[in-house]
Amino acid sequence: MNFALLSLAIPLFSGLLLLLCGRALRTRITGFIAIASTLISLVCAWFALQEVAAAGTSLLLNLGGWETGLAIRMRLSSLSALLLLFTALMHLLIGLYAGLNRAGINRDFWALSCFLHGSLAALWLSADLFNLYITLELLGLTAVAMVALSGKKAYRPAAHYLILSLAASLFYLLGVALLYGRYGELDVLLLAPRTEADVTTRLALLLMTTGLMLKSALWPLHLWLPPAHASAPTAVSALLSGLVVKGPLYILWVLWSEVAPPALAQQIGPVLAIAGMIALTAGGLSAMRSPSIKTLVAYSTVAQLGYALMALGLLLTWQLPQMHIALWLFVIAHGLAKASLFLAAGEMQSSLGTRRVAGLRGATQTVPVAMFAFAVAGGSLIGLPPSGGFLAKWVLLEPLLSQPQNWPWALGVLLGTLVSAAYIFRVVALSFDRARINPPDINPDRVGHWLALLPALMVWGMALSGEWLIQLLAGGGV
Amino acid sequence: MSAELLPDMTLTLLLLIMAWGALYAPQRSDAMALFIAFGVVVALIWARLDAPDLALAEAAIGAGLTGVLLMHAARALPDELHRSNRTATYWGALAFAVVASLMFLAHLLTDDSLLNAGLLDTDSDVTPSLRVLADANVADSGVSHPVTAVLLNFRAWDTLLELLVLLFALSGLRQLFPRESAPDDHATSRWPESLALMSAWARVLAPLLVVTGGYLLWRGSSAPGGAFQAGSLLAAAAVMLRLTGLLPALRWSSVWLRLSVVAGALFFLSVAAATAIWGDGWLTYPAAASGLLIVSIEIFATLSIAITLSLLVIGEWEDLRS
Amino acid sequence: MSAWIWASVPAAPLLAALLLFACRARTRALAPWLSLSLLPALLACVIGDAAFTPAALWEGARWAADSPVTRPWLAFTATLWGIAGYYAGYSQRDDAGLLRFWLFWLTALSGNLLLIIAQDALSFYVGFSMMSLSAYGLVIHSGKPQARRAGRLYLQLAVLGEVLLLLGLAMRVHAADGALLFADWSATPVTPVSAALLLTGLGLKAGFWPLHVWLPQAHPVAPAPASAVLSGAMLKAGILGLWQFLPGALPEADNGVLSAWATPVMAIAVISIVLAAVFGLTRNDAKQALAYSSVSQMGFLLFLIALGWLLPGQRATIGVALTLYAVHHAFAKGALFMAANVVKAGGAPLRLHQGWLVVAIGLPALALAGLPLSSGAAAKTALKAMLEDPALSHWLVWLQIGALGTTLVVARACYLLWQLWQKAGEKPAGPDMPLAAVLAWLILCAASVSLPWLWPLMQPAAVDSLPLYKWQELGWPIGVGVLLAVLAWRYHWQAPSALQRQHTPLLHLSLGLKRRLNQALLPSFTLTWLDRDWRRHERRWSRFWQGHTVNRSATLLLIFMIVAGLTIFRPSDLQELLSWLQ
Amino acid sequence: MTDTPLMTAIELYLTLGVAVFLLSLHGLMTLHDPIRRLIAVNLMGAGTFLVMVSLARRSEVPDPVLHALVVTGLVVAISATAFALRLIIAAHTEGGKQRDREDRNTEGGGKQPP
Amino acid sequence: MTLSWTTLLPVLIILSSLIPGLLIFATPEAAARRRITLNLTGVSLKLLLVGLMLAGVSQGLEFRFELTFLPGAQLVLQGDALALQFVALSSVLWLMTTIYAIAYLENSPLRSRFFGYFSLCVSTTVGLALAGNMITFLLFYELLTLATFPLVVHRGTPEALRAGRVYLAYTLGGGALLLMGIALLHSIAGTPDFVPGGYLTALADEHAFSLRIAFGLMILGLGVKAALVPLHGWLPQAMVAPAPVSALLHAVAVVKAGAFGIIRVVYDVYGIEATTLLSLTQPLMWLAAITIIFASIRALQQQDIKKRLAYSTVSQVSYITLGVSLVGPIAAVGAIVHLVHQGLMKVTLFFCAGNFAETLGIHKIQEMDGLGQRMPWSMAAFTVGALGMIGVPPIAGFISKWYLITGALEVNQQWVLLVLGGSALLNAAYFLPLIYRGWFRAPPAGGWHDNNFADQRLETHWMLLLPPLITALLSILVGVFAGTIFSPLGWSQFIVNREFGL
Repeated sequence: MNFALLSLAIPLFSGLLLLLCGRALRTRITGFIAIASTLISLVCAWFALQEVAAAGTSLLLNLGGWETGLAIRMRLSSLSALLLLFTALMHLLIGLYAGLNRAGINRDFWALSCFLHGSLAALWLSADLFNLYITLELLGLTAVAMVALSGKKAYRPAAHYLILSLAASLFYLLGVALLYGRYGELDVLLLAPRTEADVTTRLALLLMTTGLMLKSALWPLHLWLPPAHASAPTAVSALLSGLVVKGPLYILWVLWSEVAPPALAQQIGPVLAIAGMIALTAGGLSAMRSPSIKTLVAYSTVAQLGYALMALGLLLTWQLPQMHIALWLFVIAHGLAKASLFLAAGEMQSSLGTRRVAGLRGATQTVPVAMFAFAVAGGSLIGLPPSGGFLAKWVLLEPLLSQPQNWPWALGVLLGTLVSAAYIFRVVALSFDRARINPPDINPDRVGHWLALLPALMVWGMALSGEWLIQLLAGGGV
Repeated sequence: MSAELLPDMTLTLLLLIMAWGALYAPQRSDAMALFIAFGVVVALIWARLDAPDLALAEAAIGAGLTGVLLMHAARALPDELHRSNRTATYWGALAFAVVASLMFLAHLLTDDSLLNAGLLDTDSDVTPSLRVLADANVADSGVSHPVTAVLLNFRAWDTLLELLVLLFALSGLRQLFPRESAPDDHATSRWPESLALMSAWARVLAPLLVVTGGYLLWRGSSAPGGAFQAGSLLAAAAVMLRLTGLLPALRWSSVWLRLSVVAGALFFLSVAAATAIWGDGWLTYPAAASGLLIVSIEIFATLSIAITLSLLVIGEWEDLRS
Repeated sequence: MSAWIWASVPAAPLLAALLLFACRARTRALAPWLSLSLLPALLACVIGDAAFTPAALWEGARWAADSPVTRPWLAFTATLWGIAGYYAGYSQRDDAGLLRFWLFWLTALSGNLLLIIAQDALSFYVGFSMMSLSAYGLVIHSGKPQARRAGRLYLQLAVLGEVLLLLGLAMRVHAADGALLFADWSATPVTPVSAALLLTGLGLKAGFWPLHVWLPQAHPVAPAPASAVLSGAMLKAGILGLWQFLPGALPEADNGVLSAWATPVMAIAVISIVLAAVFGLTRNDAKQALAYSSVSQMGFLLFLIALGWLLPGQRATIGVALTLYAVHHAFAKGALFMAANVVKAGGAPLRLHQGWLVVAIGLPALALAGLPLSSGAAAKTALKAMLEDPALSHWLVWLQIGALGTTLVVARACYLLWQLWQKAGEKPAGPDMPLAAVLAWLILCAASVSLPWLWPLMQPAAVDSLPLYKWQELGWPIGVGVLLAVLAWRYHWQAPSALQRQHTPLLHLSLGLKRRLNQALLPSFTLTWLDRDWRRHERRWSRFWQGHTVNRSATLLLIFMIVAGLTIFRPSDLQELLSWLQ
Repeated sequence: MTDTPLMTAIELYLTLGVAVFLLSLHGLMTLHDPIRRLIAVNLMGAGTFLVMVSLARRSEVPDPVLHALVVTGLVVAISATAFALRLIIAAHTEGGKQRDREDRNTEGGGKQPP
Repeated sequence: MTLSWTTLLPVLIILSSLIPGLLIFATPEAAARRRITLNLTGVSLKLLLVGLMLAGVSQGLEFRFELTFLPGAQLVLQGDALALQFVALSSVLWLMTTIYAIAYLENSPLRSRFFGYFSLCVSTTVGLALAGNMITFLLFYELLTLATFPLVVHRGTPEALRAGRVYLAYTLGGGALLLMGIALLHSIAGTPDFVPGGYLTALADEHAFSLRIAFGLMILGLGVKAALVPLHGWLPQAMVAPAPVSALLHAVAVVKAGAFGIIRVVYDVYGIEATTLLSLTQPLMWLAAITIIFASIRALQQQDIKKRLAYSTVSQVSYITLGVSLVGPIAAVGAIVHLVHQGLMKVTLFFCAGNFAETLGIHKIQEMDGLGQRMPWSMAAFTVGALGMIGVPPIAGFISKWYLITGALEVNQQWVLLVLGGSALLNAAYFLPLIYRGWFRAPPAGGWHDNNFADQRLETHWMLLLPPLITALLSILVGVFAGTIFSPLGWSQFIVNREFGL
């Protein structure tokens, strides 16, 4: 448990430190400190994962040493350990990119990224509904602050994001209040056996669900996401799409798979799954028609979250443990792929001096590495073997196909695959256009391009560790 | 309906009218005013519901700081932003809202209603609840006021994160002044002259607020009050002084400012880490020193809250970037 | 060792072709020597004994000409090709596309030899295809419009014939449990479908009525030596195929298909004999008349084949008769076709006296008609020997009418040749023909009378034809024919002009087919719903979702809450609602 | 037990909280002015807190836990509001006096090529 | 897992083109010599390794490599006889195409990219051939799509891009369907290795419905690459690619991948018994028959040489499917041997078409007049290929056609004869005019569009001429020497004996 706490505290400390030091430190050193702390946090998360794997069950910590029921509890399950690791890894990859690419980044990015890391770590570890609310707020505020990093043009989307995020938090909070009013508990694990399918519980769950869905931009509550993610600085977009939207999703998962009575979960499941299916198609279609690169990538997030939502919905409907594995595999694979996609999109955008998809003509010649990263990461989103996306899709498909009455859901997966292929290859195909090449700036940033490729390669490598991941998620998932 | 409900009914009606007005008043300035009034009424309701801590906080925050914020906004934003919104969307939305309300009410009134489903049962049914445990453990918490005990001991982790919320909001705010060099059109006195009239009051009021804040902080461990309330009051004082030009611009370049902004969270986090490393666990105070620790945390937190809130409300380029 | 001689039979012409291609600059000089590539074939006729089994080709491949039918067949084919080739080496030397001509010539030759020595179905088919398709190059050689027209028709029907033959062969092989050897087939009854396929497929090559349509078009347009081999050797390939593939079944394996078909096929043969003669009379081109005569003669061969089905017991005898007839026709018709070129080349350069020329042409012409002492007499006698059975004797009349027709057609052809001679005299002298080439042709002409006495196989039949009553039988169609011919010449009888101009409608059909194939046979469809109307709707939809993020999100949030609320609060209500909607 | 006037008042406030929450939701659905939207969100928060405080008052001695939660919530609300307000102002002033229509284009994201 | 040479050989075979491919990507555009060296080294190495494996397999050795991948579905590479047939074909044709491409793309831009993807394409094809189970097959099947796409759009013109999009739309859609089918199959029976005779016989009764659906999905998925009507639309459009790519796409890599997959599914996954039991053969047979006829008719209407060839491919590849669906040993031989024969002949045709275009700028059929005089060698090779396609003996095409016909008779499907006969007629109808024009028409009076290589001794660049001549010769040789044990036919019989347990 201490490793997990360390993994949580180190980014927070270094964030505070960076804020404190301000301009006393040079930007390079700021970046170095942030990356170093992320690296340490990554190592700690790895040890935490080992610890929980060795224990074979999730570890609980009563904060303040108070008795169970009074104390806020932290929980280190193999899932949360994995997510800690994943968060640190993403921060490391994106931090490296932000630090090493030529354009550099606003120095405030480093403190905010540390804060974001800490907030997410706090979220994964928390097992208390109100504590989760605060982590949600932390996450939302940091995310908005990071969107605002890119300057004036981002203020308006950021403002919308913030307002909706606040409203969503309040929906969640009202639900928490109702649950507390009904059961007098805030602890997830204590609440879980006690919940009944009465009106208060239903209302509370409904409110929390809508709030969380709005926060993690699950269809149909995704409208804020594309402008916000598209207008953020490149590294931030990658963090937002890859990580931030997964936080509320985690809470949603905790809520329905643990807190809610199974009967209710079975009722809501199909709704979520259908929403997921529609998200896959609608988000994909929007991405396909999107004129600007980053908006395309952002809509792709909306679409890909549909997979997760579908997995969640079906997990609830059938109470199948494989779906749980599929859900988190999707989250991880999407995170890595999306990071690569955003970094590549950003790099191409800056190298080619255009934000429009149409400006990518000839990108395979002019910015080959970045374009390759885009395509490789896109391959994982489509679910081409042997990528992480394929792994997740495979795990999702297995239970869908085992019973003929479940086959319509598989149709959704099929549709999602096709639509993702459509929007990814729309870009890729265009990049082969040699007729009207868009010339790049004189000296494109090679380092940045290669760093954009890194997460994409990792997500394709993920397939090789598939067995390990699946066992991990299947073992001490809850 | 009993007469005892009369004040409650009045407050309810008042609140609803103000809420409606704050949303739909034709003039935005009216809407803002009504929103500030709404804060006052809410504070009254808190008092009515035996929540003095909240009433204090609401008074300081809702009415005071929010008022200044809105005034700032009123000046900064052109009026034409406000347009008539009686569109089809409006009516559609209204219809939806009505449907939702009706559904909600229907559930409220049916047998299986919210009110009958345990929400309003007495706590005797709800055992063993967090609340019971909290009440039982106040004695061990190092403070006697239960709210403070909850805030700074039982749920200290929440509070620590909450300090971070303030900090993060401030970090976000700093991003709105992106340029590293001073803006050309920077106006040192962007506040209207009329506020200068306040300066006389401010000279009197500000020390009073500071004293009250200190008192609240000190009182917090045993009675309603505490770091947040104190911090809000101090922030209000600072804002007032700043607006009347009595307080010089705070400068981000000053390490003291940065330190005081970070102090609360940093100290709290250090305590947490220290307890984890040398003590019994994350945020587990040693029994003997818990009172002392809580007070020191409160002091640091108050400082941070006061400075951060004032910066959030009136922070300008020179405060946040210079 | 001697088995390899069989391998060299088809290989030698191909090697010659390769050689020619390698030294293509000297095609003209090399051309007459290409006939040397027939030496292995001729040699094989003499010394070849053990069969060659090229297992590398496929299981059961077997090459040999060891039956009394195939060995003479190989011999006459090789001889005819050799002489025609030698002649063509001189007659065609100034043509354009000479290399192409010789390459096709040699390939066709190789194919023709291969199909004769093939003892298994696939080898036969290989040879047959090589021959058929390469012959196209000979037909179309001149490149004139008629040649192209005729070539098109030839090719279309040849390809069709090949496919039918392939299918028929496959069915036959399948029926014989995969056995490819003809020798194994006699125990396998023929199914009607495969019989029909084989009959049509090979018949298209053999060119009897009604499958003859390409023949009168193709033979006249080809160069004369090519016409000679087309008519003399290649047509026989079809007959040989029929003989090999459709043997009259052994009694124990007889399912009665072929014996039942024999009579209709004989009727077809007779129609072929008579009708072609009539058509031949209406032609104004010597080679065309000769081509019709070929159709008519093919009828005789078909008649023999069908007779074989009817009398399975006499297969050996009939085989001999068939061979005799084929050899006779090959040499005589070859000589006549080449005569057209000799005549066209004009007398003077030929260094040949007009009288000798008449004799040289007259011999094969009369032999065709069945002149006693000639090969024709021998062949016809052998044929008639089969019909001594009273049950079959009624066919005799038809055959004699056929002989009459042949006489008339041949006479007509000779008349036309004479006209050609007249015209050639007026024109400036053509290319100088070396004596050797003319001699080769003369040998061919002489074969019609020398063969019956030199060739042991034909001798018995020739001897058999010697009695006087047989002369009478053979003679009266000739006499009547000659008389009619003289009368016709005397009184300038002409076929009605409508008949003269009559072209086979198949040519139009062929052109029509070609044109049809170039048009769109299948409608092409486009997906009309993918037009820009769709884009307009899509744009409107996108525009609808632009802006007012917060308002729209809040609205959607409420809608979603209501929907999700319905499912978790009142799933039963929802179901009711759904059932009510349905 | 629910007959006591106090309980009735709590029910009243509870309903009031929900009503304010719904009213602000309606506001969020219809209002175009960003400041008012922010006000709506704040009202929504007030409604939530009202529910929480009413619930805290169910027993004779108010529930300190809920009060503590509301205090936390209030601080979160004020910090977020302050940030949001400044953000809105920045979006509308420093953004170069953009007009709403122009803004919509950048905000919608799904803009089609002409 | 012990690492021995039998384990590593399948991987090495893949790596022998993969590594050169990756190195080529990094090669500067100007370093042509280095690129060629890399290419040729890779090819020779691969041929060597394939030869080694061929020898091993005919000795009865087993080559198998496995790697953990998905739960219950490992990544397996194994060299069985069927795999080797395809591997050998790919390797030999890769050599030819590489030589051809070096000359074809001389002085054109982006050669490093081209040859890099080219090598990747071969690696994936070989991987696909060596795949030991459906998952591995799927993996390489999808990678093949990705590796070929850049080649299709290599020219970067709007037409190329359109074709590329169409190609992707079809192949990725097909890939998705295949994935569905494989996943469905996996949920029923797991994913064991390919077994002669299949592994589903025992389950055929219980899961009849699901197995039928899975079969349908997989055939649809594979049918896209195998260009079964109506999934063939991408193939004619993909003709905008450079000639070596068309040659490779149409002769080996892509269409064969689909056809090979169908062979695997029918023989080694479902097995003949289960396929017949589930009555899946008839629909497949009809589909193939319709494709054969339909595509031939379409081919007739094309005026562009490469398009006509493309439709011809659609038609010819379905012979394989037809042969497979007949589920008799003879027809199976026909199908498997056609895999090789069609590859040889079609690659010849495409090489020649490329030569015509490259040397004289000829793209349309009308422009072929008199071509035989100017380019006799290429035209001769073209003629061999075309006649082989029609089924004229003794060229390779005849052998496969013969086996298909007798195979159809063996299983009493006489109507197939009509299809094959009709197809032969149609083949003749669309190929003979080309040959006619080339050999018998007079050259155009005004000369040709371009007249490159006119001053050279050979009719065109020797590296352009050599590959088609070799493949044409090969297609005659494998036809003439079909009876030998090491001919494709002999090898196919070896495979089929194993499949049918003969």
